[in-house]
Amino acid sequence: MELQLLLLFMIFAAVVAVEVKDLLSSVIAVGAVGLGLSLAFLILKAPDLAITQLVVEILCLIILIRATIKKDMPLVRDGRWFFNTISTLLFIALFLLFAYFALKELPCFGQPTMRVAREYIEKGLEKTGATNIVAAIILDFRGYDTLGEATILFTAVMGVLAVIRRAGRIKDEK
Amino acid sequence: MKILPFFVIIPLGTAFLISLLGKKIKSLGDILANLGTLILLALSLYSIRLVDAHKILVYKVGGWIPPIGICMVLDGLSSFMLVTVNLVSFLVALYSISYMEKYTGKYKFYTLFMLMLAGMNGIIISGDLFNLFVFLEIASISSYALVAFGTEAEELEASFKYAVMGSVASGFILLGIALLYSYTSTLNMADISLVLSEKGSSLLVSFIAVLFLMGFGLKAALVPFHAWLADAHPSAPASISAMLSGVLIKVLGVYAIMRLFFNVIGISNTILSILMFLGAISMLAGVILALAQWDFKRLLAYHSISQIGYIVLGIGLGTPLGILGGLFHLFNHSIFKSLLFLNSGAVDYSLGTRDLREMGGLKERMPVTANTNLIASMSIAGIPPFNGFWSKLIIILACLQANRFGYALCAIVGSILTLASFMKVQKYAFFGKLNERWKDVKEVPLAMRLSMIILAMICIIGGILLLPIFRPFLQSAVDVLLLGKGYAGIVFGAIQ
Amino acid sequence: MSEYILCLILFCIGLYCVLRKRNIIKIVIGLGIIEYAVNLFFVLIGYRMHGRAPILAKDQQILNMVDPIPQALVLTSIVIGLAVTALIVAIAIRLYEKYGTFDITKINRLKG
Amino acid sequence: MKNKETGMTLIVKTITRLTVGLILLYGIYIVLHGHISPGGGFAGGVIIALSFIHLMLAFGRETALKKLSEAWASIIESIGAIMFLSIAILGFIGGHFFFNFFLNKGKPFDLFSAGIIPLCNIAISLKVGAGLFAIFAALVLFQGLGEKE
Repeated sequence: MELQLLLLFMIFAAVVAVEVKDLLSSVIAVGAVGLGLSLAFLILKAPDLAITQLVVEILCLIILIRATIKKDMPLVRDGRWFFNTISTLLFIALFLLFAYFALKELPCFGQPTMRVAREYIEKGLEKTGATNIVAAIILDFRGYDTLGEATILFTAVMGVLAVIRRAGRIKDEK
Repeated sequence: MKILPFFVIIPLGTAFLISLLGKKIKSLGDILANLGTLILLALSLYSIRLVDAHKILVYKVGGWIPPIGICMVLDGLSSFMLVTVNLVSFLVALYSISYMEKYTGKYKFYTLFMLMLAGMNGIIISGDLFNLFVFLEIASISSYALVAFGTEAEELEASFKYAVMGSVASGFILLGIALLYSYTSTLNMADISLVLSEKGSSLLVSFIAVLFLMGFGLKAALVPFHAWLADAHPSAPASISAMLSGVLIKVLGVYAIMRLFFNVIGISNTILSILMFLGAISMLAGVILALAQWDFKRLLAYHSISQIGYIVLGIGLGTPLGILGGLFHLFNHSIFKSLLFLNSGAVDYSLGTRDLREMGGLKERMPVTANTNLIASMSIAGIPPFNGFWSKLIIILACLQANRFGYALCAIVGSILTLASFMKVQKYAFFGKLNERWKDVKEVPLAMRLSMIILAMICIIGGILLLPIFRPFLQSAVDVLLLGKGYAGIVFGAIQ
Repeated sequence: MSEYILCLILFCIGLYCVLRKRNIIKIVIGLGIIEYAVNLFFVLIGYRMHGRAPILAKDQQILNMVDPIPQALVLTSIVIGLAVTALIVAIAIRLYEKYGTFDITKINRLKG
Repeated sequence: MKNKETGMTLIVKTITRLTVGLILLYGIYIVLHGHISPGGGFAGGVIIALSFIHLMLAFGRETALKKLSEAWASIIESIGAIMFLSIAILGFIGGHFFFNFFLNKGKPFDLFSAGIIPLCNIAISLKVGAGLFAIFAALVLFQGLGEKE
């Protein structure tokens, strides 16, 4: 039950983040969503993720606040705005309806199939020696994924350093 | 047997080394990037022989048996894509030696370039769904940064739009993967395929298919999701435009769609007709939008949408001939489209403008660029001896064979409009009277000329000679797709 | 079941924000919300009723653990989200410097 | 103009001076115990980066960049990445890419157990910590340059 309440809180905070005029408030509301997510991870028995989400959330907020300068733009409601909003909402409603019927075929909440995962839980300690099964998965069984993950962060750092250069081109001496 | 990991290790290693030492040693980026791509090209050519001999190779990363660990799979389709990607990237790296002199921070360019290559190679050889997603993100993120590499206003704007659309697409793909994991409780693609065929068709699987189609369709710039491409591809440096249009949209979009829909989820008539429809629409819309363009690179970018339409139409036919035509066109398009973008880069390098109306008579001043551009234009328009003609012919014949006369007509109309649009390029840019302003324009440096000439050679050889030699190589790629869900059995057979 | 739907509603709020908002920062926020929703969905499908966290303690029988795979995947996915956010914010700051506005409808030198 | 007065007020500075070391230590603890308890290289790396960012926010960027300049952060990041890749390649000793090549995995619950996992954690934390710090420094430095012009 507490999970549903937490989810409702997150949805509320997300709506606030989307609709509030002041950008700083909006960023802070997104922070609330992130912290709610961290709590949800804790309830869902994922302490690794809770820690990571918490610290990443802090960092994200610092970066976002760095970018926040002004207030939101005033809304312009011309004919096209109305049409576009309606079509977007229609698309989202269709998506949710389709999802509602499709999700019924998933295993019920709280009863995952765990075909492969059972193997990890039963043999993880003896095969890798790590007591934290998640660490055993990300760094041994699926270590190749983590190499990719580290590379993504590396790519982002390189990308930021490349984008932030003062001048992109060497100017001709004319 | 152990070459598979090196398709990822080599580009990653070179990228890290260039970023570590590139600032101190100026020429290190040029040397390492060219050497790395050359080795990768050699390895991928060698992989053709391996596939000939073994049919399929499975590499267990970390020594774990596949459903537990991640595996890499090399089969006919992967080998075909590897050759395409590494061939184009080697020539682009060669071209960049001179071309990127205009930009600052060249070593950052090479680092991002090698990371993008690592991402694409990783996607192609991955046999694990989530691993595919991770490498897809590496390739996408590096391409967002590379589009903005010039840091001018237009480039940043294009990059921002591209990054937002790309991230939404990734969100859809990841949601699809989550649903698929919950339904099958495994991430290995062969294993998923087995579980799905046991469970039979259901609404959930079609929901996942829609999510994947939206996500990968966005990455491939199929028509309802094409808006970002026309901004992003022209804004990048020319060598990156060549990579993006030439191989990136094909690996991230078309290859992933082929692999997932044919081999994992299983193809159905509904999906095939959706693919054909999207293909035909992209084909026509792209070329019609291209007709009105005066910016050289933007015109080429719209043609990319149109040509992706041909490829998807061919694959969507689902017949052996159609898939053969689609894959052959994929290869040809990556050759001549990268050549065209390199040409546009050469013109930009010498003249400093991309507007066709300001050019004229460049044939006298830049003979190599003009002649290679003529060859590429005839290729893309489908003039007989060149490679583009054969692949378009095969696609049209396949349409007729499958009794899809409407689509065949669309393909012919698209081809005629393409011809018209490239006549315009030739007329305004290279023929006609030389504009006074460009009197002392010089031909581009050697490295740029060399890579353009090699690409033009492949265009000619691909048309006349390669089809007989190429046939078994293409056929092994087609066989993988025709296998459909038999893929799982073969992968598990190879593990033992 | 209701958890899944609530999670997808969160996803759709993010989607709406990305598609309909004009401020660049709002769009970045929308991308963040999409990211959160997908991550949460992944962990939800791995949850097991009355399960334990997948960390072994001393002298303990392994019986009823939640699915560890989604957690490992989400760890990767969080990093991807952070990387994308950082890159997009960097691009947005440069855009602000060039155009002097965060309004996406005013940032339209490219068209056609 | 007011070069001496960079950063925040005295209270913030004093508290920062007291806590920054603890935050750094906590990050290192999280990294080293990643295979036994929740946490791991990534979370630990972010905490290490946050400790430097904390310093930068409180004392202004010069003080922080004196401790770890942007160029060095970039180099450490590359070294971390190469280290991780080398660990993966070293797996070829055991015959496979990414093979956990320590045959003796040590006693469970020990700090030195689980083969390559703690090593990978250290490499990742170096990479993540330095990388995120480099991103932040780049974004802040950019603002500084923008104001001068």
